[in-house]
Order: sequence, then C-alpha cells, then structure tokens
Amino acid sequence: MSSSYQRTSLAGSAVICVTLLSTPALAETVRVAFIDPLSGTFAALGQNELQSFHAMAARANQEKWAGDNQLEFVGFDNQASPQISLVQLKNAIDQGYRYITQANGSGAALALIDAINKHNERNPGKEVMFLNHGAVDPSLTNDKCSFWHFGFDANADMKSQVLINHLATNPAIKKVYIINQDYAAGHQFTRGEKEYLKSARADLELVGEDLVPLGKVKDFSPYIAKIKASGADSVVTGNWGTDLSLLIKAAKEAGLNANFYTYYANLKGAPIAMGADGADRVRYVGIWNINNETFAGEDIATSFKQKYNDDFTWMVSYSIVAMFSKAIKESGSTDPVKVGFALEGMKATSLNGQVEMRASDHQLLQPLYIGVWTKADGKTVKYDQEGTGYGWKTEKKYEASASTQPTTCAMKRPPRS
Amino acid sequence: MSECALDLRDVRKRFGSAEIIRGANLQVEKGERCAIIGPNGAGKSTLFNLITGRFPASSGEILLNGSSIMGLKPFEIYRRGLSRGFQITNIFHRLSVYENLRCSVLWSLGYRYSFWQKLSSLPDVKERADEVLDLIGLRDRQNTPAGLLTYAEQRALEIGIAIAGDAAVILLDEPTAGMSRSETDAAIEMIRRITQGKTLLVVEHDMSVVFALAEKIAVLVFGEIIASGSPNDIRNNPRVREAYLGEYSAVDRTE
Amino acid sequence: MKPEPAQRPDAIPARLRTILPRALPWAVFALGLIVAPLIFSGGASLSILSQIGTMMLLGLSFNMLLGQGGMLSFGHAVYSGLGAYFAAHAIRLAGAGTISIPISLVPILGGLAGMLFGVLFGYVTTKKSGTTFAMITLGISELVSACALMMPEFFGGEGGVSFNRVVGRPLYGISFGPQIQVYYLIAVWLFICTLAIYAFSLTPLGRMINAVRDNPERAEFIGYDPQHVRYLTFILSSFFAGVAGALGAINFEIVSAENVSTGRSGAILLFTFIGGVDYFFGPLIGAALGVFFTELLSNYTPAWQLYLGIFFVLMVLYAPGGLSGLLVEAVRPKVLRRSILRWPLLLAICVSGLLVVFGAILAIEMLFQRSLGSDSELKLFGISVDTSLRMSYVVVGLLVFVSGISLRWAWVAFWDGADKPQTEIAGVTIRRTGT
Amino acid sequence: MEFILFTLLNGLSYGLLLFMLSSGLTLIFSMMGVLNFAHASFYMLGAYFAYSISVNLSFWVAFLAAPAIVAGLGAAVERYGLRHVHKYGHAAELLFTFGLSYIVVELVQVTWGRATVQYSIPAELDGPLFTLYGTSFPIYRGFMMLVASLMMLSIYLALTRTRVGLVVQAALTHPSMVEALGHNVPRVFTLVFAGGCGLAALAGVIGGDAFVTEPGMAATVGSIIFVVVVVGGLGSLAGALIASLLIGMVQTFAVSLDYSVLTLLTALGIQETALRGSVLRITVAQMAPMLPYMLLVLVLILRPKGLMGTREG
Repeated sequence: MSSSYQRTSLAGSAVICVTLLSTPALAETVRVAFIDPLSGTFAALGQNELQSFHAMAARANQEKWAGDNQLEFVGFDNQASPQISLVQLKNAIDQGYRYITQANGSGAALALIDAINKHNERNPGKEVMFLNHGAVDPSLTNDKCSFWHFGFDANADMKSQVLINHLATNPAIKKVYIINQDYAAGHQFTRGEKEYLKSARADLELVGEDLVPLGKVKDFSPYIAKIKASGADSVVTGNWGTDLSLLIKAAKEAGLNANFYTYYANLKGAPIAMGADGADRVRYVGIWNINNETFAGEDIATSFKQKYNDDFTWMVSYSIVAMFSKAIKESGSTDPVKVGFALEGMKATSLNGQVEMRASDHQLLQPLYIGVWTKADGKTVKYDQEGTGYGWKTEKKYEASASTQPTTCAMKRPPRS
Repeated sequence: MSECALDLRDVRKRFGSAEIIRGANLQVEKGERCAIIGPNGAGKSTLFNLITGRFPASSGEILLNGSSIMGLKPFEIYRRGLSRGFQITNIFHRLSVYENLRCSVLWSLGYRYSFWQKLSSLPDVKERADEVLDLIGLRDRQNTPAGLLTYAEQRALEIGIAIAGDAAVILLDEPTAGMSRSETDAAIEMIRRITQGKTLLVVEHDMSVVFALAEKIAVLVFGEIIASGSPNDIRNNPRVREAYLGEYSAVDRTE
Repeated sequence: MKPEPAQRPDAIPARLRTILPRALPWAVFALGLIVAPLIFSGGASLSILSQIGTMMLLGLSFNMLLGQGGMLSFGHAVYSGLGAYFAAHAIRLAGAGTISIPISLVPILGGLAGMLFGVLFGYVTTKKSGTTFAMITLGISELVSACALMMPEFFGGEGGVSFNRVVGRPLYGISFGPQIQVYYLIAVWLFICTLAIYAFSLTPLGRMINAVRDNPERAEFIGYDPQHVRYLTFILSSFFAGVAGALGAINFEIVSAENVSTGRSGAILLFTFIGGVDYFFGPLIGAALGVFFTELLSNYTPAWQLYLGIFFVLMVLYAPGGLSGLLVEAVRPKVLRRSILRWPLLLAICVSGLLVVFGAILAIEMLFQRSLGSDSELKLFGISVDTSLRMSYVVVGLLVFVSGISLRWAWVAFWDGADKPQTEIAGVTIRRTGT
Repeated sequence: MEFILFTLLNGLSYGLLLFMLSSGLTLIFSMMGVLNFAHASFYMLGAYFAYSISVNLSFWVAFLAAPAIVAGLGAAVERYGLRHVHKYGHAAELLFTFGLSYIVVELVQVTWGRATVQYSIPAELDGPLFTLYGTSFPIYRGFMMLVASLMMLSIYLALTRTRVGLVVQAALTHPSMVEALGHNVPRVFTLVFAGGCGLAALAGVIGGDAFVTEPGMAATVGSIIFVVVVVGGLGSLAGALIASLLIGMVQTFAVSLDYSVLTLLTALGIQETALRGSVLRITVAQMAPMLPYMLLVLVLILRPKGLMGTREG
C-alpha cells in the first residue's frame, strides 16, 4: 500500500537509502503509520506534521538514534474522520505495521485506541502501539488509558492548569471570560479552566462564558460585544482554526483591549490570520517555542524551513522520535510490548528540556511554554511565524512539575514476555 | 335538488383585481351530459379548476351530490366521486400507458397507500386497467412510456386516466382539442361509450362535438353563465345568438 | 377476452419461464455476496466489502427518494446516522446486560430509530418537493449535525459512541467478533432489504411515488395526496437508511458525529447519482465506486476529492443516467452493432479517451505535488516529471488538448448523424424532480 | 444602552453581508430556476482573487477587478456547463453546481494553498469609525454597509431602469412569459448567472478581509444563504433582504441571551437536578448560530412560500 504519493513525498529517502546500504543485515526498518488528514481542509496541517516526522526520522537514522534500526513514517490519510481512521488502521495492520501515530482530533484518537485495544486482545503476538502526537483529551491517560497508548503532548487539563496559573500571576487581570467551542473538547476546556480559576487567585472573577458551535460562526462581533459588556480584561479560549482567528480579529475591530490566553494560536494558519491584530495580547501555552531561552532546536527549524519552505512547529515529533528510538535501542527489540515497557518511566532530553514518560498513565511530563505574540526583533523573538513578521516571545517556561497532575488510570499491562 | 350531481351557486373568482368568474350558476343533474361553451377567455377552464379544487373559489357555493366541496383539496373532491381530464395533456410521462391506468384505478378500488400488496397480483386492478385500455384503444401501446405516445394517443390516455377511477361525475376539458376530424369522431364515440350512465361536464370549442355529445349546454361569457338548457333552447336563445353563437356558422351547419 | 395462462395446458412451464428470468438476477446477486469475500480476502478488503455492503443499502434507500420519488435529499445521513447511534446505544446496553438483544437483530432497531426520525422530520420536509425539498433537508441536516456536537450525552462527543460488538455467548460459534461474520451479517441484511425495497417498487404505494415524481398535480386528481405519498415513502426510506446505519455501526464498532454530518449526506447523493438513479441496481454500482473513491483512491492521491468532483460533474453533463444508464445503453443491440461495424473509430475513442484521462491525471497530480509535496519530482505510471518546470505543464496541457480534440472528432464520426445514446428518459426524470 | 446599539449595528452589518451573498443567489434562482449550490464557492473565489490582486496591486483594484473576473468565470460556467444540463431540468442543474462546489474548493487549495492567506483590510479603512463608551465601531464595517447599500441601490436601478433589467424583472414573476416574448433567453441567462456570481464575489472581496480567507470559508456560509433565500421566499429580492436582516439580527441578539429552558424552569421554582445535564441546559446564546435553521423549519411550516414569496418551490 506504500502509495505513490506517500513514497514520493517521503523525506530523506536518499539518506535512508544510503544508510540502509551501510547497515548490517540484522537491522530493521521500523515503520510507523501516520494516520492523520492528508487531503481536504486539514491537509496543510497534516502534511506539515508528517514532514516534521520525516525530518526527525532522517536525522535519527543518520545519527543512529535507534542503533542500526531505521525509522520510517508513512502517511495514511484519515480524512479527519474517526471511522476512516479505523479503516486506515486496518490497512496499516494488514501491511504489517506495529506502530501508529495520530494527533488531529481526540475523536479519532479515542476510536483508534479502542480499536487497538480490541485488536491486541484478539491477536496476541501481533500487538500494535499508538504513539499519540497531539490528541489532548485527558481521558486518554485517565479513564481510557491503555498500555498501548503513549501521549507525548501535554493533555488539555495540563495546559489549562499552566495557562490559568500563568494568567493569575498578572495582578492586573481581574475579570476573565471563557469562550470555547461547543463540542466535547471545548466542554472539557471550560470545565478545567473554571476549576483552575477558582483555585488560582481569590480575586479572579469569572464574568462570563460562552460556547460557540464548531466552525459555524462567521461574525464574532456579537460575542465581542458581550465580552465587552461583561467588563472582562482577559479572555481564555480553547478555540482553534477560524473560530480563533475570527474571534481575535473581531476583538481588534471593536477595540476590545483584552488579553487572549489560548491553546492553539500557534497552530498553522492562525498566526497568518491574526497578523498584527494579535500583537502583544495573544498568548498560547504549548510544549515548545522556537524563541526559547537557548533557542534549542533552531538548527532543526532552519534546515526544515530550507527543505520544506515551512515553519517547524511540531516539536512533539522530536520527542517521539527521540524516545521511541531510545526505547528500541535500550530494549534491543522492535516489538511493541518490549518497546512499551522500555518507554514506561523513560527520562529523556527533548527540545524543551527534561521530560519523563510517566509509567502509571503513559503521559509525558514535560516543561510548558507560554509565548506572547510579538513583533520579531532579532533578539528575544528571532524567528517569526508564517512570514508575518511576528513571532512568539517566551514569557515564561514552566517546568514539568507545574503541570503534573494525578491520574485515575488503572493500567492493565501485558505479561513481560 | 337531491338529483343534482353538480350545483354551482354564484361562484366567483378574482385574480388580484380582475374578476374572472363573476357569479356562475349551473345545475347538472345526475346522468346528464352537459357542455360548457363560450368564447376564448370566458373562464371555462378556470371554472373547471374551481370545481375540482385546483384553485379556491373567492365566494359562492359548489355542491357535489348535495354537499359542499368548497375548500376541499383536489384529491378529497376526487374521493367524493368527481374526476377530471385536462386540456393540456397531464399524464405520468415516464410510466407506461398501462401503469398510468393502473395508478388511476388504485384509489377507487380502495388500495390507498398500500405497500404490503403486490400490484401485479391484484385482480381487480388488472381487470379495470385492461378494461380502460380497451376502451381508449391503446391495447397495443400498453408498454410504451406515456411520454413517447403520439398527441392523439396522449389525449386518449388523458381521458382514460380521468375515467379509470369510475367516478360518477366526470369533467373533460376540450377532450378533442387539436385532433383531426376522424380522430375527433372516434373520440366522441369513445366518450359517449365510456360515460354511459355517468354525469359528464365537458368544455368544448368544437360545436359539432358539443351537439353530438351534450344533452344540456351552458354558455359562459365573461365569467357569467348567460344561459343553459337543451341544445335546441340554446340554439334559439336570442341572447346567446347575440353574444356568442352568431360568430359561429358551425351551429347551423350541424343541424 | 384476456389470455388466462393458468388455464392453458402448458401452464406450469410458462410459469417457470416467467419466474426464472426474474429470479436469476437475485441468484447472481446472492452468489456474488457469498463469494465476494472469498475472492477479496484479507482484513482490510473484508472491511471494505462490508462498507460497500452498508453503502449499497444506504444508496438503495436513498434512491427510493431520488430515483423513485424525485426527492433530492441533502440530509439522508441524518436517518442512517441516528439509526446507527440508537444501534450503538442498544449494543452498549446489551453489553452491560441491561437489555437482551442479539446483534443480528440490532439492525431492526436501527431501522425503527431511523423511521422514527423519518416520521418526525419527514413531516416537515415532504410538504415540499423539488428544490425546496432539497433546501429543507439541507437545513435539517445542518441542525442535526450541529446538535450532535452540542449534546455529548447522547452523541458521545468527539469520540462518538464506541462499543464491543461481541455481546453475550456465541451462538453456533457466531460471535460477530471476526470481520467475516460481520460481513455475512451485512450481506444477509443487504439481501433481505434489497428484496424488500424492490418489492416496495411493485406495490401500489411504490407505483404511486413514481406517479407523484412524474406529475404530482395529476396524482391529486386521481385521488392521491402527493404529500402523503412522499411522506410515507420517506418514512420507509428512513427505515432502510436506519438499518444501513446500524450495520455500519456494527462494522466499525463506533458511531461519531460524522455519521449524521452534511458531508456524509452529500456523499450518499454523489455516489447514488454516479451509480445512476433510473435503474434499480444503479445505487449498487454507485456504492462500490464511492467506497473505492473514499477508501482506496484516497490512499494513492490527495487529489481524490477533486477526481470525485470532476467525475460527478462529467456524469451530470454527459451521462445523467449514471453508470447504470451508460451500461444499459452500451449493451443495446443498436449500439453494439455500430461498435462492431465501426471498430476503428471505437478504438480511436478509447485511445484518445485514455490519453485525455492520463493527461488530466498527470496535470492534477503535478499541481497537487507542487502545492503539497516537498519534492518537485513526480513519479506516476512509471514516468517522472519535474513539477517545477513550466515546460512540463505545457507538454501535459498539449497532450490533453490534442487528445481531447481527437476524442471529440472520433466521437462525432462514430455516431455520424445517428441518434446519440438515449439519455432522454433520464432527462425526463430529472426534469420532473425540478418542478 | 451602547450594548444594544452596537449589537444592532453588528446585526445590521452582518445581515447586509448576508444580503450581498444571497441577492445573487436569488437573482439566479428567480431567473433561471437554478439553485446555485456553488454560489458560496464564487464568494470564496472573489475573496481569493481579491487577495491576490490586493497583494500585487491594491485593494481598490481588487474591489473592481475581482468581481469582474469571477463574473467572467460565472459566464463561462453557465455557457459551457449549465447550459448543457439545462435540458435535463433544475435538479440536474443543482447537481451540476453541487459537483462544481467540490471542484472549486480543491482548485482553490491547489492554487492558493490550504492554509489561511493574509488578506487584510486596507490601511485606509482600518481603524474605528466612531467610539462610544469605549467601544469602537470599525470603519470597515461601515464600509461594508455602504457597499451593500450601494449594491442594493444599483440592483434596484438596474432592474427598473434598464431594458435587460426589465426582462429580468419580468422573469422574476413570469419566467415562462419572457421566453414566449422572444427574448434571447440563453444570453440573458448567461448575463444573470455572471451577474449573480459577480455579486457573490463582491461579497467575497468585502467579507474575505473582514473575516478570514481560507478554503473552508465557502462551507461556513454555504447553507446559511440557502436559508436566507428560502425564508425570504424563493425569487423575491425584497424577501432576501428582509430575511438577511432578520437572520443577522436574530443571530446577533441571540448571542446575548444566556437563558435556557432550565433557567426558565428554575425561575418558575422548579429545581430538578436531574435535568441539569440534559438538553434543556442549552442556552439561546449557544444555539444562536443554529437559529436560522430553526427559523427555516418554522417558516416552512407556517408560511411555505417564505416571507415575501409569491410562488411555491
């Protein structure tokens, strides 16, 4: 099934060929099925993520992160649909894939892990593992946790916690408005944010909250008028895509001088839509910022930009490739059971610092960044995003402890063969 | 009054500011064949549309077998025993001739909206459809899609659909329009045969048809029925002669 | 007066003679359903076959509206999707032991749920026909799909409702765990429902919905309320849609908001139309092709949606009878004779047609490669093209242009004054639905 | 007070934008009976062309040129596509445009990329028009309203003062008559379709930078404009205007209503915790963007012709 476009767009194929020739016969090529949207509206995002994995894999293979084993990421288009994700999972399993990775949409992630659990139960010895590179539903590492799932992004609650606590450190902020998209993830954000607001600072007041239907609203000015009327000085939003950019644009238009605390303002597409409108008042919480304290990863970003003419933002690909390689090397196996046990509790250094894969729920504990949208100045904001002339200034880096949360996960593990 | 199949009392219809039917009064007795004649634009087709519920009348009263059918929908009126044909052929184009007729008999035979019976195993439907097929002389065209029939054949089918349900009162709107002489004669013969024992109301331009078919004639001029009676009465009615018949030498020719 | 076959001495052979040709297609269909998984084995192809099966049923139920009733619905997924949700909840409850229902009968439940919503929404939508009907169904579809996201209690939020289809103890070794068992469950239901839908077309209501499609006004003057005829048909169609939805749910073991989405409804419409709405078997072809587009072609090219769109538009333009219409046309004796007599022209049509397709695919792939890919090199059909060179586009453009002209010439020469393939009947269908 | 004023203005401007979008659709529908499913696609094309032109030349060139280009495209679509399926009837035309909308969105993505493009408001129209109690009303919104009003005026003048306009207008109420009178109907069709697409594109030029220009933009307005057209009454421009404003207002005001059935019940003294998680908790504000669809269903039940409609669909 390794299809024509998958093959042709495979990054670093030359590198792979060269290194393949020079490796001993024992070495394996570990293929990972990348199940995310590669056609349709979300294709830009999916392609960028896949390219990130290609770039990371090329680097890992060249530098032998996984010993003599090679990593290969192959795209499977899930058309942003949970059901087609399942079909692609079956395709991948049919073709002998033992690892999959997915990010866009917790719906697809939940469907995938559910199907993988069933598959592994029904097919012992042919287990499949899910390396989650961005689905952030907390239930994935709580009530629905599974040995076969590893979450490499920080989940929604962890991000909410850091975002709200960071907001609380600004004494000028008194009144907060929460606006999220009207679907499961948005409801989750609202719940988490309200909870952390209560505990963060006594005089923080929640002055209003709204849920907007996903992708249905064209004109956000009524919402802005409402926020304005509530007297809010800050807005917390888990919106993404046009629901985020339209919100920020409408705020700028109406002269609403509130701060925006977001999760997805650095996601491909949002920066360009926001442009100067979001300057100095839009913040995001995320696992990485290229303009970090040491500019760690700038070499990767530079070569990525050269090769793909696109920004490297999908740092989670680095964490996954690094830790996955390390697990293969340490366990001396490419079997998901062994790799899984090797990943549990693994400590590693990623581009954002020290990270640890918590054994109890397979949630990666890692530092989080708060960035603020600022005009690139060549010093603290060396790199802009999407050619806008604006980039993210690191306002604060929170160590992993700031977002470490208890888990309700009761992990069922396979026998260590 | 009870023997009146159809009774129109001061029926009026306005379209915007124009009053098209200005107080029509007409009684058609059971079993009578009545023709409505009148110059172009007199409102004959409109009157038909009012009777059959295609348009709502603005005022007045229409009684079918003694009870009012004002404000009823066409299918409700049909279910009370009044069926009609159209001037502009109005058939089911994609269905075969046979299916056209089968559809037309279903309601009257009480099959309503049945989706639990097989159409082809309903003997009474088959019988009646075959009967009508022979009546309208389209036996050898029964499997042709109605849309592909010749004009005269479509007219015959049009009449067939109207009479298939065996309604007691039948309205035909210019059944012979556009037909050749010989086709017309055949059509008259057919209509006469199939409306045996029924009440017939027919709109017709062709005076030969009118006098061949009708036992009673009503003259509609400018939305008003100015006279009605036996063909002889009408022929001799001075008002009719003045208003209408004078234009037609055909009246005298058929004598 | 009329011939009475039952009274003739050769009555029994005559009966057989009429029954056999009627039963033959069904036997072939059943046989096809039975042997398909033997030909296409392997986990993924079984899953594809299962999907085709549910899609076929969905297409057939949709065609009760479009083909038979002239109702162009943009919201058919609402009924299949809601049927699927109810089926999913039922299986969950069965799994928890709250209720007891065998998996093989869950489709009935899904059907009833679909029907329930057909009763509810159909009342509003079938008040109108034609274009207005299309727009109301679109509106209802938007409403339902938005609610699906807003009410995670029932719709399960982003993750949808997932469940384990293995419920209770296996009966005669059938647990519906293995895909092959699910396939045969779908096949059996598909066969039964296809029979039922076909039988519907032979009933008084089934015939009247054709009449209402052709001429709703005249239907009123033979005693029928067209609105009611449409409404009843709509309800029945929703039932089969619900069955299809439930089968899909069992196949995937998950139901999510996409099942009721407007996009899904649009896809049903596209596939059914491509298959052809004038023939009963049209939607079967459409379903197979549709699944091919979305599930298989999407693995090979990110441009699959563009291909689907272009294919659809070409069908509307040149073959409104769909693939089934083309098929029936192509095997007409007149056309076959002409094809044999003028085989060089037919060959020219095929060759230049293939060249046009080849060139168009190449051009589209080049454009997509340029907009999405990282390399400027495109490898396709064993050739390699540099998509960064302007020259490549000129060459491909010329190829399409020249072969297009020769295709046109060969086509005109082939028919040469003879009446072109009949699309008239199909034409009437569509014309009637519009007014 | 200023909240109500601004909400009013917001509703009005949004409603006018909806009208810009739906007027073309109504014109095309009235004249040709074609429900142009790809109408929103032409809106999107307008925005993208305007983006390309305004980046290379200026916004004002784009303002004039983009609608003209899209109108040209519309004419081509009518001449080489729609006209061929015309003989198959309105549903075939609808399906043709339905397929077209699939193609356009893919072509846009191939041409301009899948991500958002940076089509921003020109500097001279950026900024507040007036500020009241700290809330500002942007110039651009005013500009939007101005353009929509001018467009409305010119449609009115074109329909009542020009020959073609009179033919078109006659077709609004008596489509078959126009043909009977021997006008070159195909040419009028091409003209009307092109004009309708041009109007959609103009809305795209104006809306593209006020909102976001991205490949999903057609889908977000696609179905709402059908709602406008049906609610207003098929074939009625005045109806489209009223429906646009109504929907603009309803949607805008509804956002400020944080009430649900549950609040009502609570106010009536009914405290039922079991209901808290149910459908009843959904507030009017939450449902705001869905209200137009409910309005659609309601209108069709109560007044099937639409608010100002003269003929049924």
